Amino acid sequence: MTSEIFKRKELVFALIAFLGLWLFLDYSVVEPGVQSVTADILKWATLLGGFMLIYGGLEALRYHSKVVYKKQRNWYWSAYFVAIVLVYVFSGLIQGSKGMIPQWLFNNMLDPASATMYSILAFYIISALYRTLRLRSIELAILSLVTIIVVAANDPIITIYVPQLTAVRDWFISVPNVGANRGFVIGAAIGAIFLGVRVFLGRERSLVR
Amino acid sequence: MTDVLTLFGTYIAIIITLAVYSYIIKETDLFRFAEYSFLATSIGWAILLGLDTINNVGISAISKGRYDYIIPIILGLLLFTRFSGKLWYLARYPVAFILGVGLGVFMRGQIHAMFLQQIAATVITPVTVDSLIILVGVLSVLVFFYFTREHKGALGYVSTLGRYFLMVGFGATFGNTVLYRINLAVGRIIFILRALGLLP
Amino acid sequence: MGWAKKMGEISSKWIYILLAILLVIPLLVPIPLPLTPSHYTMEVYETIESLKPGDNVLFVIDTGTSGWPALGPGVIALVEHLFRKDGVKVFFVEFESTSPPLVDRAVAAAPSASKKKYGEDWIHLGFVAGEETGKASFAADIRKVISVDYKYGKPIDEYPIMKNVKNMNDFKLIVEPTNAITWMEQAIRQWYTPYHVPIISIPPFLDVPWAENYYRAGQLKAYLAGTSGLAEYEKLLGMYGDATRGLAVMTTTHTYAIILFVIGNISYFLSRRKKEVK
Amino acid sequence: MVSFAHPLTIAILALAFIISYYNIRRAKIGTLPTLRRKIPAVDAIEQAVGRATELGRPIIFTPGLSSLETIDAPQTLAGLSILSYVSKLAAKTKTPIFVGVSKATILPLAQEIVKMACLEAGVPEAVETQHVEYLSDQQFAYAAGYIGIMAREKAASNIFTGTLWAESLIFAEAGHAAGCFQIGGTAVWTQMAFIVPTCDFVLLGEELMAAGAILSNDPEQISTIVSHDFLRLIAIALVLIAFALTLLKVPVLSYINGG
Repeated sequence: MTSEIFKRKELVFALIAFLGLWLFLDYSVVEPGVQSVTADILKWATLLGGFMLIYGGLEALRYHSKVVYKKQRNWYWSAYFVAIVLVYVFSGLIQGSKGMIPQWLFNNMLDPASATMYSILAFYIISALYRTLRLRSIELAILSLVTIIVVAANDPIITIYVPQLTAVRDWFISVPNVGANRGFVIGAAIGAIFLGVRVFLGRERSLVR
Repeated sequence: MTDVLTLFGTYIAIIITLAVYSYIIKETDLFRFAEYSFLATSIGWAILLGLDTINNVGISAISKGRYDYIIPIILGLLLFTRFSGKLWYLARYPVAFILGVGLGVFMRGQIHAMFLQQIAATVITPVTVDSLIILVGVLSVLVFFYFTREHKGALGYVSTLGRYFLMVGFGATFGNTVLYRINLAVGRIIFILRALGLLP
Repeated sequence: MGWAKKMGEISSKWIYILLAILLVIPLLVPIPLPLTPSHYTMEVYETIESLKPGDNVLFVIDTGTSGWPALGPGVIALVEHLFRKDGVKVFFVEFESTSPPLVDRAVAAAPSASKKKYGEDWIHLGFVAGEETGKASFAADIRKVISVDYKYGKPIDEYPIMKNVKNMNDFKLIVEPTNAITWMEQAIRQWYTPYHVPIISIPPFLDVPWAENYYRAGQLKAYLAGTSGLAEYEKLLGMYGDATRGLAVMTTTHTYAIILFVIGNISYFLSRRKKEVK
Repeated sequence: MVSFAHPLTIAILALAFIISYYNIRRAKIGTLPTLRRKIPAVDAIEQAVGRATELGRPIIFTPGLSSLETIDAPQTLAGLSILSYVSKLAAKTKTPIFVGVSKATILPLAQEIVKMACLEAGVPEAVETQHVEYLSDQQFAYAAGYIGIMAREKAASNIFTGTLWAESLIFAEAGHAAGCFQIGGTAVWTQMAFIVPTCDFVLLGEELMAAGAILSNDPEQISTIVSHDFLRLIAIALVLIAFALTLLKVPVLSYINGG
């Protein structure tokens, strides 16, 4: 019977609400007793963050192992994936996360792949700038012209001959942009506040599977 | 032995760098090699970090006599019930703990730093033309995202003004993204040229 | 009259090939460029310059390996400048998962690091999980989330530098280079707003418009902006780093972008006028 | 310097609870105001589906990179509400759809939504023409998979609404080059800069969540948008009050900075 109680989502939302409000109120109630309990709660959450990293990894391992087992599309790449993960984890367990093999994998596979991944966007953004920044409407004219002013101001050769350009760029970024960005940040904060409130009230059912 | 390994490693790094760039021409098996290497090593590294965290934060506390830290370890192990058919709902509790604490920390920060401080910062003295433009920008963007009333008449003008302010913000971001993406590419090309000995 | 339309539709292949060339040439044939430090760069420089012996600086590398190619030179310059200040103690810590190994990379590239003694002048505390919760937890009580240092795995209290350093109030300055504005916002929410410790940062250049907002609001004390910002800082320190080396590439690639923009719009207006005429 | 930071922070949270509860109750008894501000992209969805039907080519859709168990949940939820609406429209004319999903956790949800939408449209067999596929958790593998489908299936319309990060530039650029009728939507500021010039219609920031609420006409989601508007009015008032106080030389910022 007790398993029925633990199944109910209300208990889960009660735990979320209690912890959320405790952390929220701790922020303003400067009580040593409260502070040290909070420091422990925060530490437990950080510790669970470690479990979350492992769970995410195992979830990926399970998915790719299933792909290999069922010989689905690209199963050999999934086999390669599983092999590398296992080599990385077991060599890490034996030699420690800074051992020779884990360091080798980090420096020669993880670092080059992740460091290069975003740089391919340099090509996409140049062709997007060429193909799509057209003065088709007032809005696109504003967006395109501000973009080109920033690009020109970031171009050292142009700023030699037109030094005021950096001042024009800095004005656009520090005045109208700050106005727009601040309005957006305040709006986003409003969205975040009500997301938290709905979760605490147990209305955000989709957040807990 | 080790310098053969490091040499081999450098070549693998160059191959992966070029494999990622091959994505631009066409998505080939070369890119898949880089993609799956990236996916696998980032997962492997995350698992090791997770284990280190549990050891440094959890186990070390218990070894120092804090036996109450066995509770979060058990709570963490409950996460793996998601893999079991029967007890899957128990995994909700560690997720709830992280979510509850995360939301509490996130929301107090959002209200104080991102709501109150950003509002107060909109009107810093001395009041200049620029700070008035910022004020008009903030107000018009807030009105732009207002949904309960039809944007007609005066409200329509303010909302359109808000949209134009947003366009300036997007232009500033687009221009600076060109700078950032190109710099990321430069950093990788410097790596390749240096590995090939063409740069000091 | 089809050339107007064709001008606006050059195939991506040629655009990419020309871009690739313009990316590599200036690296092999360095073009010296004049640099005048902007006020953004000077504010970061003076903030570090004003540090006194005994001041503790928290250095949070949140660039990740994905941001390192662009932000790495700036991180190295800031580490070098901090190591030039006698008596200033530097504490490295990371909240982004791929960043821990970058500390050794930055310290190895900083010439003045040889003058500094690990465990007395600087220490590498390592990775803290939990992102924003980790940052709040670290600020409340360092020893709750860090028990051993990252470099040697020894308990942190064995290092003299850790004496009477308990929580965020013991830090004079936070330096947080990052490859996403979300990491900087977490630092503002969990460190600046509650503890009032000033933050200087190197934001990813695409988030400079965001950083400017927090800088104008006083939530961010100072930040380095763009390639020129990093190159200016290297010049202030008399270093010839990768930022200065890469500055020349900004000339070729950005001029190329402006030419493409002009061509694209000329083609658009000509073909649009042709449509009206028909 | 006394600080009103903490009492104000608690006051705003308490206010948010009251507003949220008030609007949820109004939603139950049906006295909730409707979201009358027009969102052009919402009306454009019908145009996007119509174009695909006319050309006899499929629609391609993605609810973004994120899942429902993160702070980005509202964007993913809005993306899935828009999927349900698009799926219903397409089912009526049996226009094929290809849905690309990045997180395995929302795959079953997306499949369920498509099935329900076809049933509600009264054309249950249309489910065969609507394919939901899990692409990859990794950002760029997901992008490669998505534009791969777009090219292979010669999509006529491309709708990508939800949490989007750097990969949105690849969607937008590929779709624009392929001549797709594009509707993009996200609340991630840096990506809005890319969808505005490359898409025919856009959902910017809060517009995405409002569109999700309108299309789902789920009173719960609409009450959320109405609650946001309450606090938005209060924010506007606070800005004006702060401005007035500053003119009277009151150091507003230091009161908020908490000493």
